[in-house]
Amino acid sequence: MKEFDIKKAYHLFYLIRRSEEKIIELYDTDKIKSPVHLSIGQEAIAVGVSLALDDNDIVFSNYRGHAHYLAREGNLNQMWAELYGKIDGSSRGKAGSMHLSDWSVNFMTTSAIVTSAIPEAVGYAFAQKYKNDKGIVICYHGDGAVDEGVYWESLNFASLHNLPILFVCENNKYAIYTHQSKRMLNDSISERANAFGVKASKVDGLTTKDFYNAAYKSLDEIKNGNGPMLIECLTTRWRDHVGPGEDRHIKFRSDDELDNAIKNDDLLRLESMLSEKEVKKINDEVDNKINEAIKYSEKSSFPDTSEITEEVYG
Amino acid sequence: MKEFDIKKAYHLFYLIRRSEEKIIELYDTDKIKSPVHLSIGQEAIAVGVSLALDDNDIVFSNYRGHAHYLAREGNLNQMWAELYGKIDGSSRGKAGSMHLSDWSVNFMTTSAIVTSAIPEAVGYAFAQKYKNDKGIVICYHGDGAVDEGVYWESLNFASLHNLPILFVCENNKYAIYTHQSKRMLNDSISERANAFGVKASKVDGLTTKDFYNAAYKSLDEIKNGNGPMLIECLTTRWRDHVGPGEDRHIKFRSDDELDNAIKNDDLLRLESMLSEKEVKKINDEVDNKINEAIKYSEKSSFPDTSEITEEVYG
Amino acid sequence: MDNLKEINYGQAIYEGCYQEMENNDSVFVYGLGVDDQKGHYGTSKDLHKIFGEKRNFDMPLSEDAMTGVGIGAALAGLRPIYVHQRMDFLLLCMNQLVNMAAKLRYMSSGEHSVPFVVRAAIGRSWGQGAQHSQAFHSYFMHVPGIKVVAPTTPHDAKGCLIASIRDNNPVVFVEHRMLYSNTGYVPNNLYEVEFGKGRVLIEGTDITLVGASYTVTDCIRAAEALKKIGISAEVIDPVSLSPIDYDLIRKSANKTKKVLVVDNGWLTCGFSSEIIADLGINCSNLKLDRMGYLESPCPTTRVLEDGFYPDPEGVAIKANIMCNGEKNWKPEKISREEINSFKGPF
Amino acid sequence: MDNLKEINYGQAIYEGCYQEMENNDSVFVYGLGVDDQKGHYGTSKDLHKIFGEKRNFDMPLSEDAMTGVGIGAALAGLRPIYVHQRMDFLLLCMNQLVNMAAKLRYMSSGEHSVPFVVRAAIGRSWGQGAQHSQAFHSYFMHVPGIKVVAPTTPHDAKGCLIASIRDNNPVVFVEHRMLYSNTGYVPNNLYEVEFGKGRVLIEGTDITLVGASYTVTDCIRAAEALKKIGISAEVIDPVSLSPIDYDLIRKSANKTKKVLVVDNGWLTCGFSSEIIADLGINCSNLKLDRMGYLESPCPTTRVLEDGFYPDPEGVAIKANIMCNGEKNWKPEKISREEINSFKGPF
Ligand SMILES: Cc1ncc(C[n+]2csc(CCOP(=O)(O)OP(=O)(O)O)c2C)c(N)n1
Ligand SMILES: Cc1ncc(C[n+]2csc(CCOP(=O)(O)OP(=O)(O)O)c2C)c(N)n1
Ligand SMILES: [Mg+2]
Ligand SMILES: [Mg+2]
Repeated sequence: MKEFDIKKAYHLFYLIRRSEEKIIELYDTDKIKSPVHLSIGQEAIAVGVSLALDDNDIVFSNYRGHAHYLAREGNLNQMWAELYGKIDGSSRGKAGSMHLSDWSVNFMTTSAIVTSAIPEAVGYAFAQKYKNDKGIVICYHGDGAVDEGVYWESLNFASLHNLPILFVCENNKYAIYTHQSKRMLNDSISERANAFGVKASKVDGLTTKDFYNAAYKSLDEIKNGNGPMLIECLTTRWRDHVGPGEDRHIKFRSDDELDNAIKNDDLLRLESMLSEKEVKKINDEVDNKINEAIKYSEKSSFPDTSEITEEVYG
Repeated sequence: MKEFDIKKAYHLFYLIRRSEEKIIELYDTDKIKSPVHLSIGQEAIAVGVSLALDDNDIVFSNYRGHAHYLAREGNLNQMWAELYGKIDGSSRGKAGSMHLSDWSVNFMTTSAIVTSAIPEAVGYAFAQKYKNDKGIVICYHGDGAVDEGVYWESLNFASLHNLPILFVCENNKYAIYTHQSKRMLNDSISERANAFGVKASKVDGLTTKDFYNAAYKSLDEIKNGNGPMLIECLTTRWRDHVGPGEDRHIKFRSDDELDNAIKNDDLLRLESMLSEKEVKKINDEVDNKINEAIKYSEKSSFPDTSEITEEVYG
Repeated sequence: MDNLKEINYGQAIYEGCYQEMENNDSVFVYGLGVDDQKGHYGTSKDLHKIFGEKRNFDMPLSEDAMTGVGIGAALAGLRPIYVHQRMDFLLLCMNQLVNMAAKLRYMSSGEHSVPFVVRAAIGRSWGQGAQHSQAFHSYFMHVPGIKVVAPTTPHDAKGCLIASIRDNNPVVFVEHRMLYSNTGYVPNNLYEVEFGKGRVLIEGTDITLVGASYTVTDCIRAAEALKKIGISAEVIDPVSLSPIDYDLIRKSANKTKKVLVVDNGWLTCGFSSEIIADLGINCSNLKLDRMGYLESPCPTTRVLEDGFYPDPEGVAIKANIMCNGEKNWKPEKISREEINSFKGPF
Repeated sequence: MDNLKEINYGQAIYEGCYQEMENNDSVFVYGLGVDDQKGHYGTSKDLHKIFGEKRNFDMPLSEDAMTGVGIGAALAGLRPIYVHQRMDFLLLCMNQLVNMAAKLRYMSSGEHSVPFVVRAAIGRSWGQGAQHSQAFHSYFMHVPGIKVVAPTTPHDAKGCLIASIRDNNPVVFVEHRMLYSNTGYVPNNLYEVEFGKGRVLIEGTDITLVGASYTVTDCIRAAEALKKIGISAEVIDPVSLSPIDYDLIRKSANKTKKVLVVDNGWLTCGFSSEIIADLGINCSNLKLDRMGYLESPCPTTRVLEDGFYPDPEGVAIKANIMCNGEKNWKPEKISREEINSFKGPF
């Protein structure tokens, strides 16, 4: 098992955190005229999982995908330009925050219809096996996604065909403002997956390293042909479901719940494991990169309306 | 627990068996110009379950619904006239074999799209609870039905709301010619249901009485507010998936599999528990009723084409 | 005027729903987030506090099964209202709506009925992108056994909702996000807006503009711009899309001899095809044309999104061409405050 | 003629599929029962024995996920063909087809493509009833990003299937059960039938009949009956429904000045609306009309089923009325052997 790289983990974590914070900072200017679903509070999962991946592994995500993309070392300039709706965005502004995709880092696709990209991830894994290709498919999704029947159809097919896919359930306990207990009788996502033939484990360590370890172990099993796996990662969303704001005023969860999570911020833990100098170097580098990306996006042009009907068919 | 009524069981069993055999006999005449999905071999489930029901319990079924309807003491004349596509059919010929329904015996609806009436059954159970009504909903379905995601959405909602519903899975091991093992990694229907909060048990006694006992026990639990239950009933389809024929020539299952089931015919077992006289009386009565029903159907008229566009809206 | 008050479209839906729930215990509301603090744009806000959690409740993300649950409850005599945050999600429910809800009455030869209201918000604005921007009213118009309404005024929103709840058939109730803030006078009492009757919102003699849901407002604004250059446009709001008031549209067409249909959706096999086909068959010597979404998925970035949807200027320009053949005229920029002021973030 | 042989529609689909699988390892076939003894009317029979189980396989009853699986495999560069026993089942796949398959290329601004063929059999005959009788080609015509073909001849069936497999977009391939036994001459080689091109099957001068899938054969038979009373009907088979060859239909319409569209589906917001709307907009002084399913679900009993679907006599009668205003003429009974001889039991 390759060792957990604290520096890299901190770098990626800080990159995601700062990017999201920049979005919050800028959102009021209306430069990003589209919904954003921030990952603040949930970064440890994306970072931990991504550090365990090989280059040829393939990622499927959802509308809450910034962390997954950045942890995969996606192109920051293109991501920002995409948020700005500019032609230098990864999809020339056609995608926006909810539909990031970038072939160059095997970041496949993200859907805004909950659970909808999950069978695609399974299909991609099917193709990997069909073609005898090495990469494993990583499929990120929320706890809400498992409510949908197509989730279980997907797991069923994945286990039936013993496909190389790792499901990563980011269980932040809520679908928008609806707690898991209002959506399923028992807290039984992993149990359900096991019954569907997908070996599942619950990871509630909450640290990047815990997620790294869990992902690494699962990926290893999958590489050895031991079929699809699921890790259910407990986490907490710090901000509102959508948009830059907070959501305490909505009172769907207790302040304690949130405060505890914030107190446990793994970014601080990682930071504490590095020297001040190391931290400063990384922070400066990241801050710079983000500022560059914003400049880049500001400078880029909007697409011409003639592009509306382009790229409909291939 | 009310005692298992052997005579009644035999009566209903024989009624179903003979009705299906009559369909086979007549099918070549093309009087029934529509698909029929026979229940021969699976009668014990419908009979056992129905004997355990109260009058105000409500049944949802599927295209393989003759047994469920007849075991519920549905109107034989109307069923036959419906098969004949005549105006005295339960739905004036608009439904045919695949869509039997009859309010008068709480036989609600049958869908030809696999799993599609299952959420309806759950919704009906929801309404029973909403209205504080007593009847429990019985939802018959095949082993193929559980492949569909909507099945798990339905179970999830049923357990979340603790609804008064009994799922009866008629596991004949095949969806058309596809064995369960080609559709799910492990034989785990009951395990899956349990994980979804629906208490499940597997009933492989194969006798009418076993199914009766299982249903009775489950219904009792449900009556006591212990939520939705599932009984998975192992069984064997003797004839082809659809139509009057046999299916040995298709060679999707071994002859032994089928022969063993036929050897174990519970109709003979029930018969052996009655006196010759009793049997003869029942047989004559049933044979008569069926002949009457066929005559009734022959005499009934076809609907006028003006009816095509009637009853679209209420 | 004692009996009237000025409220907006969202409030009108709330009021219709509230009053009918008070009136009939069988009516209940469910859908993702209906009982949260926002209460689907206020339309279901706090109904659970008033009528109990049984009658206004949240659900798992299970659109397919929950449609069946509504149908099943309707079979049992209840009158469920299922609220969808986006019409795009109805694509998950097509089997239940088309294969079940629309058929159960017919297959039982009238024994069953399915009094089931499916409310679906259509998106637009604030970078909704390809999957949160679609309108599928034509899918339901296509299928016998299901009704479709798409009111545009608060008055019709309330009256159509009440009529939908009381109707013994499944009804898809289309509500556009940009209409929620529309205000208008609404009667205080319970009343029904009859299905199958359209409205002439503006009378005119030169051209007929027919919209659907939000595009009706585009037509009204276009008509105002056209008036300034002496073109008298008649604006029709069909209100009910299935059944649809063909007669009203034909009558207007026969008068103006020119019809421009502006759909809030794609053209091919859509609402616009239907209206124009009917006119092509039943009237003669008409000049006909249509507008709607461009032939692509909806792009996210605002500059493209603005071009993707029809707008009042575009409607006015096309109408003017149809009337005068004049290609160079452009109206002044027509502001649409409900779009400009909408800042999401959702 | 060495290069041709006479085979039926089902065999033509099989041949196109077989040859393209031989030609390209990325092509695979899946669907309920595709590898059983019947092999979907023979069209996929034993392909797993020839190409391995990996390339022709059965599946759980999970239409929704399995559509996503096909899309995902297509994203990875494979060319899946998903076979549906009934088009009615596509209602379970609408979210994946419309929200995902049709959008992925666009949302990625051309980075992704989805070369995915969805074959769907349309039912009719033998008491299929309300849920096994529907045709939803208009649903897919409505949505940009997805193509639709509905060949009627064996020649076009093979060529369209090959073109569909090679196309880089999702294609819905519509095949009517009553066409499988249709025979015709088919080239032995691999060839593509170009999308967006229709065919004039019979030339005529008095009226244009446009069908869709199986109703093209109704139009041909009606044209033969009409010929006997001196009416020269032109019959058009659009073959490809999206893109559609508007030009060909307009040209014919401008010649005959009368167009009757006969759809294999409901009228409202359907294929017939679209064709007629296009003609209403782009041509003038035409007499236009349409036929299709009656406005109800499909009844099961044969006497009603026969009345529910359009038939050649009905087409001929309506065409004659359009040409001569003559309401009392009826053609001799036109036999449709493929329907009469079909005895299910499925
Ligand atoms: C099919 C569907 N239903 C509903 C929605 C509206 N919606 C968007 S995100 C969301 C919550 C999803 O929760 P979860 O899967 O836990 O992800 P999270 O947002 O917590 O990361 C909902 C209900 C949707 N986009 N798609
Ligand atoms: C959604 C859907 N998919 C496929 C079919 C075709 N089909 C009809 S019956 C059937 C098999 C169902 O098997 P099961 O649920 O085990 O019931 P059984 O016929 O064995 O009683 C299939 C695949 C269908 N009718 N509906
Ligand atoms: Mg969540
Ligand atoms: Mg079975």
